[in-house]
Amino acid sequence: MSRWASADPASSGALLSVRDLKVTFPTEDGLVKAVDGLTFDLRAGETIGIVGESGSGKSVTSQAIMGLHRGTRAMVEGQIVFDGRDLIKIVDEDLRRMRGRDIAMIFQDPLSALHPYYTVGNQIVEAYRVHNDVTKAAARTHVIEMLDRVGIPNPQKRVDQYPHEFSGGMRQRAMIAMALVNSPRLIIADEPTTALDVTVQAQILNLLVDLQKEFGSAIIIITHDLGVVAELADSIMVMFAGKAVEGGEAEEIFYEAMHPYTWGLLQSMPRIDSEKKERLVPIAGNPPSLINPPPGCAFHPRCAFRDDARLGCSSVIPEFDISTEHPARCLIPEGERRAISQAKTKTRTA
Amino acid sequence: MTISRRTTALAVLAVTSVLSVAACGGGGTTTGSGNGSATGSAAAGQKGGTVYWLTKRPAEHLDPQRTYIGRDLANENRLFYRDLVSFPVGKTGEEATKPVADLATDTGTSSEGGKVWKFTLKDGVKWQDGKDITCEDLKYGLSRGFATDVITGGPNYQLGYLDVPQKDGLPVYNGPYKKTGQADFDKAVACEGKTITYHFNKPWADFPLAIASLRSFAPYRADQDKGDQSNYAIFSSGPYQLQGTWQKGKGGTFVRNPNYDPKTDQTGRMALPDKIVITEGLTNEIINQRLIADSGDDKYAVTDRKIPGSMYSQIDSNPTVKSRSTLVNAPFVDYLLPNFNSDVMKNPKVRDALKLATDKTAYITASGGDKYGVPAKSIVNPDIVGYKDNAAFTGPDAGDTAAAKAMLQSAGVTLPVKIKYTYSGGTPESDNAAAALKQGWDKAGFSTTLDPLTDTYYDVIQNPNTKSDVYWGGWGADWPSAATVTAPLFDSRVNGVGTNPKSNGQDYGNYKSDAVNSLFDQAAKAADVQSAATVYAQADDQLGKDVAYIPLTVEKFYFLHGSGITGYAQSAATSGYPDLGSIGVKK
Amino acid sequence: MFAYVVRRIFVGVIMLFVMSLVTYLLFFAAPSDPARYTCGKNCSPELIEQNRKALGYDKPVLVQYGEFVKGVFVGREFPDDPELKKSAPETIASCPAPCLGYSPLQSATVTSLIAEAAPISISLAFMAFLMWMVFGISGGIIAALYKGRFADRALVGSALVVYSFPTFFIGLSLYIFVAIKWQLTPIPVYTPISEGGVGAWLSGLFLPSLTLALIYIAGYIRLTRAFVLESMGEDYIRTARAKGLPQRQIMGKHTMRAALTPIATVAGLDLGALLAGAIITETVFNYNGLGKLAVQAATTYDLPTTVGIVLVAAAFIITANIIVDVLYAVIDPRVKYS
Amino acid sequence: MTDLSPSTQVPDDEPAATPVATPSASVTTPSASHDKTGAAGGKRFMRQRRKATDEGVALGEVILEVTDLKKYFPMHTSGLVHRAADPVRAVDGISFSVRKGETLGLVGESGCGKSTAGRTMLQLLPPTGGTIRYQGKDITNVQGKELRRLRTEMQMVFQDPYGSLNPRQTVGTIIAAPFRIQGITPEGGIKAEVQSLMKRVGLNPEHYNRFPHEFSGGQRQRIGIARAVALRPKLIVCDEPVSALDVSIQAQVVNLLEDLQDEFELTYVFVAHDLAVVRHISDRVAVMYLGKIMEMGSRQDLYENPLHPYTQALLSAVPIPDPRRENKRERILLTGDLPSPINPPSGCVFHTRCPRFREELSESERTRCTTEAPVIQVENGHQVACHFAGPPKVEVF
Repeated sequence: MSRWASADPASSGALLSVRDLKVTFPTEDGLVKAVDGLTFDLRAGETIGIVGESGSGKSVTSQAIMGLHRGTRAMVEGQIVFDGRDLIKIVDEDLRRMRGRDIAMIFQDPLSALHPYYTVGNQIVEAYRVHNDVTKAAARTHVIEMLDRVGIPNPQKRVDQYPHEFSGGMRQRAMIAMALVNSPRLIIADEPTTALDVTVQAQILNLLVDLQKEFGSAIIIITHDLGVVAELADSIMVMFAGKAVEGGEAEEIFYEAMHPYTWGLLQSMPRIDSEKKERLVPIAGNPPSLINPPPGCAFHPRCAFRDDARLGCSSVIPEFDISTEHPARCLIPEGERRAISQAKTKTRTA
Repeated sequence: MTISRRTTALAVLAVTSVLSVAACGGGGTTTGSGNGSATGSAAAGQKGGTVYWLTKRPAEHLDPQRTYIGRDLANENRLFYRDLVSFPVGKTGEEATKPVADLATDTGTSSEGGKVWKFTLKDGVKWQDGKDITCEDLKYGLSRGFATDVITGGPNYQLGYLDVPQKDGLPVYNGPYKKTGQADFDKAVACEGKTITYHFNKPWADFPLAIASLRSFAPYRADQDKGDQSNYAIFSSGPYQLQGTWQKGKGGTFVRNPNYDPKTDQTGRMALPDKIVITEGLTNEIINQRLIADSGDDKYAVTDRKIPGSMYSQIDSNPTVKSRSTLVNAPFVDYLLPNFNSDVMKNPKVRDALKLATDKTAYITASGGDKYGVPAKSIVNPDIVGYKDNAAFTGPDAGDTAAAKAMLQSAGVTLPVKIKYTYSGGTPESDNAAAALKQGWDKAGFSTTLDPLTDTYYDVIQNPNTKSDVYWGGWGADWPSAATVTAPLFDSRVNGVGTNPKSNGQDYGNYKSDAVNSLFDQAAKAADVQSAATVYAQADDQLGKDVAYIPLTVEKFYFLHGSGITGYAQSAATSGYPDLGSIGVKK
Repeated sequence: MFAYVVRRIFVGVIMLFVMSLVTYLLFFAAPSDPARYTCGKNCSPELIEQNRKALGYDKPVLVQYGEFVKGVFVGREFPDDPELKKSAPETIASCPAPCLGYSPLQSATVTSLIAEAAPISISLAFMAFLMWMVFGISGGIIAALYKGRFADRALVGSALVVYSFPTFFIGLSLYIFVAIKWQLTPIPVYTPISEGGVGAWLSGLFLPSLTLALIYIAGYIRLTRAFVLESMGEDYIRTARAKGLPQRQIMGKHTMRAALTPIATVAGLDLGALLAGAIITETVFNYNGLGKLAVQAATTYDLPTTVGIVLVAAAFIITANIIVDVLYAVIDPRVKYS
Repeated sequence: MTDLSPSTQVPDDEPAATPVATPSASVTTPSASHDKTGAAGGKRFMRQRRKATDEGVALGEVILEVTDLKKYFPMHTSGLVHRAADPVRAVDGISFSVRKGETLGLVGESGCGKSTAGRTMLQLLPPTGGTIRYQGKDITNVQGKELRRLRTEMQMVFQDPYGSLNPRQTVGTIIAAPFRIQGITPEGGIKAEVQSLMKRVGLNPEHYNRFPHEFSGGQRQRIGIARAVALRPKLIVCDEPVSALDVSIQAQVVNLLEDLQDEFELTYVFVAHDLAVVRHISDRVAVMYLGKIMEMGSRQDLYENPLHPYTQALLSAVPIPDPRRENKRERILLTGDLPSPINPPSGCVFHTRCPRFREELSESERTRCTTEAPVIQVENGHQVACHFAGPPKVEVF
């Protein structure tokens, strides 16, 4: 990868090219800019991790790609080019046909994401038959195979059970089976393991890695947990207040982070493999308002490295230069940041 | 508990002369008015058609010995329960409440100063199954009233008057079901062929009035009697009989009784419609809205429900509707009772001042105006035989504040005099009326506390220990004689004033006067109604002098009827309710 | 499930007996004297005592209650007077089991009174139920689908207006304007199917059930709208969209199933309560159903009838509860009874 | 609407499928290793604790001692008549002690009974069995006044900062509640005290009259903490205090808890599922599974030398934000679902999912696991309830 993304999606050669995506929700208090100018590419079979805290816009991004904001008051602008077609512009019916078939989604809480009144089999069969003209019996056979494939024991019996009869891990497996039933080219996994216990999370992440190899799908994994993306992602985009603040290959983000927010995230997280009992370094302050974001760099009120006098952090909006390989939205000269980053990385891995 | 239609069920019946119909000028459907013929258009009435009677309150009893509601007593007499004597159909004035022979050959003969009465049955009077009405049937009917544990709810004059020995407060005879003491009853009521003889333990001068007003003395067929289960079983002796069964809360339909022979009937029952449908359970609003609309079968409808005050304007603004409205005297009188157990009211001057300060006009206005009633000059209804204004109450209707104040000042009490007024309240009208009275009294130097009772009323004020100074009351006579007004209300011996610590009967003001009591005795011994009336008038004078009561108003009935009705009449003969004896429908 | 239902019924029956006992105790604890009420003018204490005997209120409360319970199982005779039965057997009313008592104020057994009144209330309740379910639910769905737009505002607004009027007012207005003034319908009179056929039955039921239904329609529009909107916001609806299901299928299968399930249970309970009579509507339209009978019994101190209606009403409500719970287990696979 | 739920009531965070153990598997704390001589008013635990090595935990006196604590939730049978049936064994015989000034971490996955244990030891739930001693005194079944007095010394911080705050009360009222309930008026009045508390936990004291919904998640948790420390308790049970918070905020709250511990000489029982946070904050850690303690030891012992296969699997499952390490790691994956806490497996409750049982043991050894409940093994204060305790085959990190 030489640059984060090309200016023209047509020439990117990517499966999915998102350009300057903006999602705005009108509310009584004003416009909420949930996603504000997002750009990234995803090649077939690769995995991108979108990392951020609550309100950073990561989940809204995933729903915008699926077109789930259609029919609501949300305003979606920019380009989402999938397989050469702009998903923002195509008609509802075309988008509907692509959903579930070309792009599938795995949600955070499998219990609420599955309909409580229908059997798991019913819901997966439905997902299969809506895109494939097959008999119910054939669909059912296929679904049982899928359930078996995602590691659900005794699938003949399980197919006729209701979601509440599944354990949390099994439900997420069923969700994955539902997402994969049409062998989609893109899977969007929105916090797929957040509601799960750590041992189950490990199982599910393993399963996703295996299945990606088998089905060759590209994956967008959305999470707040840097540990999860460390395991899965080829590239990572860090989001803050609706904007991408840093993007790059996974190792670059972890070992050569170039944005103060990314540093903050890495440092504020206690690590299981760190025996040192030193104080955590939190990011000061609270998440900014999305209606009236701070002027200049949205992160500057919380930034430990801001230098308003020299750099104008509170007035100049930093750029996210997509022409570079590892863009970071920060006004601090790159050289300075590189130096800070190396110092920090040293302390982390020491 | 029986006294007021406001709080309780058992109403009353009233009396006397005219009521006829109002009918204001104008409409072609006007029936007679004033003292003219109450049945003017009835003369032109034709046979046939169906009359609808719309009402709210369900009949509690249609058993002759148990009925005690004015409306039901009247309708029973006109339709299916003939009596020895009845009030005539189509008469006005005093004639309306002068009994005429019905099942009997004449209006009865009395002897032994009114203690023995004899009646003879006509030939050819029959039950609905064609069997003759016999003397035994008359006797059986009366005997049922003695079964006080089965035949409940009806008038019980027979228990006090018939010459049957008493034990523990009840006659030794306990009715035809258990027959204990039958021999005593047989002695008191004897049949000899078609002649029945009643023996009373005291004179009963107005006995025929009682027969004509109540149904206690109506005949009853023993083989039809199933006790309480016969409550709604109607076995007719009159021109109509029940079709199917009576459904309480819904009503019933009456059709012609083939075994009724009009030739035996000299009371004037016209029996015009082929069918009479009585519908119970409707609300006042619905009934009167239907009568205003006057469409379909409602053209042939009459009612016993007053027009609600909220609808007066609708009627006044529509002459055709107004021509179908009638305003006649109701049998009820509203009055006030000073409590003779209260310290202030023991003072005669305070009672006088209260009387002078009472503003009847304001009371009537607050209650609903001239459609509600007219100022009363006595507790006795003007329609009662021998009625006279009570001189004590002929002052200005609006009261005389100055005179009242002067009287109060001379009474030797500190002003303002604090009094409590207890009344049956809870409706806007009753509360407004009480406030109107309070205003008059307070101007004259009283300071009145209002005490509305919204739940039970008479049960409360019946307690002699109730601490209040003035009570509200309402009354209607059982038959058109003062014997059923002042005597039951003010005879301290009958009501147990001073002897019964728990109840003052109906003498709620705890009034006790030996002079008045002896006048009641004297009147009761009178051989005839007229001479009794004179003595009752003397008693009333004394009551007025003592201010035992203060009359407020004689109530009115303001009714509507359908445009297709002929022979519409309301008279004292039917307690002011529409008289089914003359009503018919236009073809 | 079977054991669950049996247990619920058993508990229900016990509840009925407790309720009847409470009714007895409350009745005799009230200050008013029913015997005084039935006694005519000029009533002496002796006569009141006779009336009390005629009413059957002369024995101790618990003895009376015991007789009542006995009557439910083996039947009774009224009045309970061996002497009278011997001398005048025709005056004795028999009340076969299950006997809920005899009302001397209505001169009929309570069972027969209820048997006459119940079909009226039940007809009314079912008719109203039909109307409010059809109009309330469709209105609610329309309002939800057009949330925030004119149709929604109009429906919810008018529902609110209707909701704020007392039933009495709505009933009287419908009666006076529709039936009396404009004469769009005949004067509503209840006609059993056996007497006037289905047509007369339906036309008699129209206005009163509409009155009753209007209040419920208003409530159900709001209820349905809320449930549909809630359901539309559920994660599983998002899943359904993400699967690529057509809108029709999302609404018809996924949204409605979830939204209508709670409505079914609320509706079941509402219907159960209504079967025992709609007092105001029955009074306004002069329908002699259980509601009107209840008012009449309560205002005339008619204990046997009051107890009978309390029991019938409670039985309807208890039954409705059981049915709704069972129904819930059928429509919601998450619910299991053991 | 009537009861939709089946007959048992279990706290929200404990799914109906919960924890447990076999009859005799009780973890006994060897009392010899503790200094129980300290009477009330004995030497305070040193402020320098933070600098002490992990072995230094023997310093404070025992403030809380839990012995064979059990909490069962009753169940009943189906059928015509309900009879008591096997209960849910949420906590099934756990023993441990907490020393003044230390932090004991209680970790495990959902349904292991850790939250129930936390609540039971504070008497928020009545225990089914066992004893709880606070400062040497048996408080297992205290009630009324005494319990109320005890509440001034033992407090709780909850997971859901929003759900545990009354939305209709101002923050000032919420934080002042303990004073009012206990009838205590601090010097300078309640309001001044509350505002100083607010300041101490990092809230603006001017926001005294605001309502909970006006605060962010992290601030709400600060409110909950202020309320908990208002009466200067000695012991606080923190039930997943940071799991609902974002990473950056989580660090703020963890730091706050640590600062308060030093300042007010607090003792914490820290209930959490996040092994990294527990490692960071705890002095000693107990790992629970199906209502029982599987392994307990100092932080260092437990994380660097886990001896129980369950602890090893748990640690191995936690992802590390370090791709190079992640790529080298080999995970110890558990199979199957958590067994029912109503009918826990016989013998060692973990044997149904134990990788060592499955892969390393002989048939006869397995029989031991399925029939015999493991007795706690102690080595230098490091306790393991496993017949075949030992280091893992692969590195857990």
